[in-house]
Amino acid sequence: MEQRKEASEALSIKYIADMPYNYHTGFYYSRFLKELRDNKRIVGVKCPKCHKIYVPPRIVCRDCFVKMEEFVPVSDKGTLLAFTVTNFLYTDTTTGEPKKIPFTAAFIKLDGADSNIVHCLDETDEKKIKAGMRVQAIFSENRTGDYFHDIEHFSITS
Amino acid sequence: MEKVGIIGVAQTKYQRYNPASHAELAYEVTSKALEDAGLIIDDIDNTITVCNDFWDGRTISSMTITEATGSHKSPTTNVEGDGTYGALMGLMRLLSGLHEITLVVAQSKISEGIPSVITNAMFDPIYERMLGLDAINSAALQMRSYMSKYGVTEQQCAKISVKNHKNAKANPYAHLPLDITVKDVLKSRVLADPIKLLDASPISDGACAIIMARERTARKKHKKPIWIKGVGHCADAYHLGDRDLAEVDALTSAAKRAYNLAGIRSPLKQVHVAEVYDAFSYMELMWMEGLGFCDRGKAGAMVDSGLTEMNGALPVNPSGGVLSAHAVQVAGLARIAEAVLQLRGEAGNRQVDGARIALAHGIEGACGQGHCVFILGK
Amino acid sequence: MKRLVGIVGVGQTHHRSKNTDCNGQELISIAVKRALESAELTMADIDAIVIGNMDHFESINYVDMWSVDGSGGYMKPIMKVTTGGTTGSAIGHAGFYHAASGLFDTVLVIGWEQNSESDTTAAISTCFDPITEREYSAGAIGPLAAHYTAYMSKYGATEEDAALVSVRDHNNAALYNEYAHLRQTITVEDVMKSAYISYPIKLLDICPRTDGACAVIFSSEKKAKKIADRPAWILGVGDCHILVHLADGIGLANLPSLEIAARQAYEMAGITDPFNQIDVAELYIPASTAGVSWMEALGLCEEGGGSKLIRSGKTNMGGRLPINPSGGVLATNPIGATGLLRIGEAALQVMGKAEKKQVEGAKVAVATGFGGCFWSDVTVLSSSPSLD
Amino acid sequence: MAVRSEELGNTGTLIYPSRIRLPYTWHVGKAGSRFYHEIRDNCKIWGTKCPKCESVFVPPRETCPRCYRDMQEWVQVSDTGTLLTYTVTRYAVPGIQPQKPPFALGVIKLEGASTGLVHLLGEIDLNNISIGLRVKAVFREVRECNYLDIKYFKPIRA
Repeated sequence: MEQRKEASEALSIKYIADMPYNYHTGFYYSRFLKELRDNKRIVGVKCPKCHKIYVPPRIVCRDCFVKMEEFVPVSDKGTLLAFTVTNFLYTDTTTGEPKKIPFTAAFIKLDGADSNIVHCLDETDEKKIKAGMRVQAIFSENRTGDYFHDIEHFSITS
Repeated sequence: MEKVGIIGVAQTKYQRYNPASHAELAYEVTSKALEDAGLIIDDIDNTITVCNDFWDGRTISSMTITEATGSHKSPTTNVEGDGTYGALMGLMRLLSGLHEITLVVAQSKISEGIPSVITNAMFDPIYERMLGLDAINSAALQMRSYMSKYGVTEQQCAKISVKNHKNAKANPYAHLPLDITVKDVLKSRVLADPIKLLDASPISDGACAIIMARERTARKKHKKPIWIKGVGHCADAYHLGDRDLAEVDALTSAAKRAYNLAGIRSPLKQVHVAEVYDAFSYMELMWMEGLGFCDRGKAGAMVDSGLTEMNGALPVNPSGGVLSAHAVQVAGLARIAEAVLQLRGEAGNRQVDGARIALAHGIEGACGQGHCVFILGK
Repeated sequence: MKRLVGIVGVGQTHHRSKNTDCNGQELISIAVKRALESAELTMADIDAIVIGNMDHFESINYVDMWSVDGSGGYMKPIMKVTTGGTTGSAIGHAGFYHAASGLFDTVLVIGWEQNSESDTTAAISTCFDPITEREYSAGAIGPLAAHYTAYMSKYGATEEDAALVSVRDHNNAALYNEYAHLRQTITVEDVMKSAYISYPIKLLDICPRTDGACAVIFSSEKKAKKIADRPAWILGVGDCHILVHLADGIGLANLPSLEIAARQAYEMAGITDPFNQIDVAELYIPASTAGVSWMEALGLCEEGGGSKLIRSGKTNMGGRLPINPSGGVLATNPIGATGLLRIGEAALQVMGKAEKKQVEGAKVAVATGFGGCFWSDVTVLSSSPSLD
Repeated sequence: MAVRSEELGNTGTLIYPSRIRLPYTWHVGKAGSRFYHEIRDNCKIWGTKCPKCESVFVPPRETCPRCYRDMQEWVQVSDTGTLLTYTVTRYAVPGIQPQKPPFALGVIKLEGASTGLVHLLGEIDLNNISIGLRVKAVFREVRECNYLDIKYFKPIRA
């Protein structure tokens, strides 16, 4: 229904835009990444007012708008809230190459945390995955300060 | 125009490689501006963020600072442009009568990306982009055009750098306070002639926030509200070749709008201090002309006369200007914040005595294609 | 002292999956010229311009400046506003505020996107936090799917309910909207048989990506009355960006931002009984599932009542409250224009200029925008300057 | 592949090196396509003329940027012109520059055009360029319908 014959004279210009960014992780993410890298530990930050624990840590409590300074460890185990198996091709924005698929994006609430994180599961058969399952972080042996890599993935434990 | 007052301002110190994240910078100025205004976040009834997806390296980059500015708590929008445009959007929300207190926050971390790559993306992808144009060499085309048409010299441009870096020494927020001479500027490394390193602004990370309110609320909440007297913005043609790069038509038009609203007929006499967007030394000269402080081509002579020095009749960029701290997106809002400090009499060692009317100016796009002018008064 | 603002002109391109024969500026100019024509104005009548899109979809920085050739913005005030999927509605609101401020009389608002110029999925994935989200986030389908899963289990809604929404919108586009991108009639069976993208969302449940532009002209009260016999008055606006982290939206069965934005807009407009006071709605529904679960946030039904409302047929053409006579987002999605199209279509309805799409006697319309991180904008429009 | 975060000086925070690398296909549009075809096939430069202000725009556009009138009249302009301004770029930016610095750029007013054309300057002494210089387009041998089909403009020796 959307095949329009391209007019033969219509030109296009192809280009790969390549923009390097040295993202500054800041004081909160730096603490998070270093704890992962150096201690295989996942830390959040606790609101002094409502006591909610946010993972990954951030400067301000969403609800109370107060600065949070108390870093607290949370569990590396949690509950799978939702997932999506991505199985269509798109460009990996960090390389410009096709993204490695399939992968399962997992939305997880870690035990002890009041906010959710996103990572991946090592299971891509959606029949074997259910929201509510228990999952556990599997840490990489060779950690570099990269959340997506230092936690290799989450595995279903039950 | 109904009266709207600025009742809170805050800036971070500008520096390259500021270790704070976008959100951390934004929170710093948000909380400081609230403190300056004597407000809490719940007093703010709408928020304007100023974020750019290229500079921030993120699509919908306003998400990066939504929580840190508290803008998830009230009606909000994001202006992508110079901070002056964000302030204008905030002003319009108040003038509509639908909101009482607006928070405007701009932040940028220019040192995360490669400015030339990011500004190359300003140019038409089907035409000039392939030429390797960026903010610097396009400005060089403009500087040459301006100097040639009006006989302005590199020395006169260099004087702007000398003046502004010297002024920056009195500004605790400035990135580059420097004691330099005209000779230092002229001898500095050529980037794209006639632009030399010391004609160009630095790469700065930083943030700025302002809080404005409708008249009654402004008076109730603050001892010294600074009133917005006039505002104007305007864009020139896009392709560099469509423009006479030596001319400042869009700025003239924006300024005219702002002056009309403010009732200013003789800018040189009626404006006591100006903070203009000097991304490059020559720009301050061109913008002075566009703002009507002198005739076309006469800014060089005006600078020679010392009139825009701190002790002159119209100090321009007492803060040190953008040449001394260039956090893109933020820089125009910082001009407004500096103008507010001047009018409050709180500008410390950079205070211009007796300033009652101030001008703040921002630019947008390549070679000042777009301009936004604010007139503020006590 | 609040100023009244009315919409006096609407223009849009014929939306397509791939506009190979015009560049972005040319695309914009088509919509702008149609909007001017519809209001019988020329560019000289325009006092200011607002434009919006998503930067990394076309990789153009400072689009406000770049667009001047197509927008007519030469030597005019022009400003860019961008908030992701809500860009279109946000620029609509920005245009409203331009005129409501008293600073400008007649304001041209332009939303556009040439989605075919990039890999849209990749480009949108750059909206996620580069350090903690981007690697495993390919758009909003996952969270939207989780959202409807929660809604189904909480309220007994079904996949067929979502299919009804998809059929309604696709068929409206096919039958009534010559500008729509997808114009094929479909059945519930077609939707149910289409492949799962992310359970329970299927191929025919989701919006396409489109090349297109929309331009809407807003005018101050005095000017609007001169320009149009029957302007579409903006009675209410609301916007809310309540969440920021992608994962925060998980577990919600409703859309809090829509509820808050609707409350703001309704309060301003004086709407107390939305279902009975509103005659037609143009809703930003990114997936048909949202067309079931978000009705209650707009106050169109009681909590959990989305299925019942959809099944009743009352939101179909000819029903009490037709939703998306244009076919909506499921049929046409040029992202930076999508939200503005909702406002533009809603305006055409209350102006009585919606032609084949016209809901007879429509006096009050609501338009919504959705995007960012589960953010919402709401606009209420009417053929009369007030609801009293 | 894992990203290795680096320390940001002695701030205790990390830098996360990444990039946005994406493919784009820009539609050239009606006027631009004809412009490029004429250059590719005939080495001729064309513009469009506004019926109102009578300006000739190069590159050509469908709508006059000043008067917002449709422009249907096509006008061939000369491949020679005058230099309005110029600069020599002396710094390197990876990825975006068409040649190794130093390289010269200028705005050229072609005879018959009302606008300037920004382009590269070649076969030129980088230390001896001046405004008003007469220049002529040099076309690339193999032309592929993009802006660099004009290789550069070179000085016309008197």
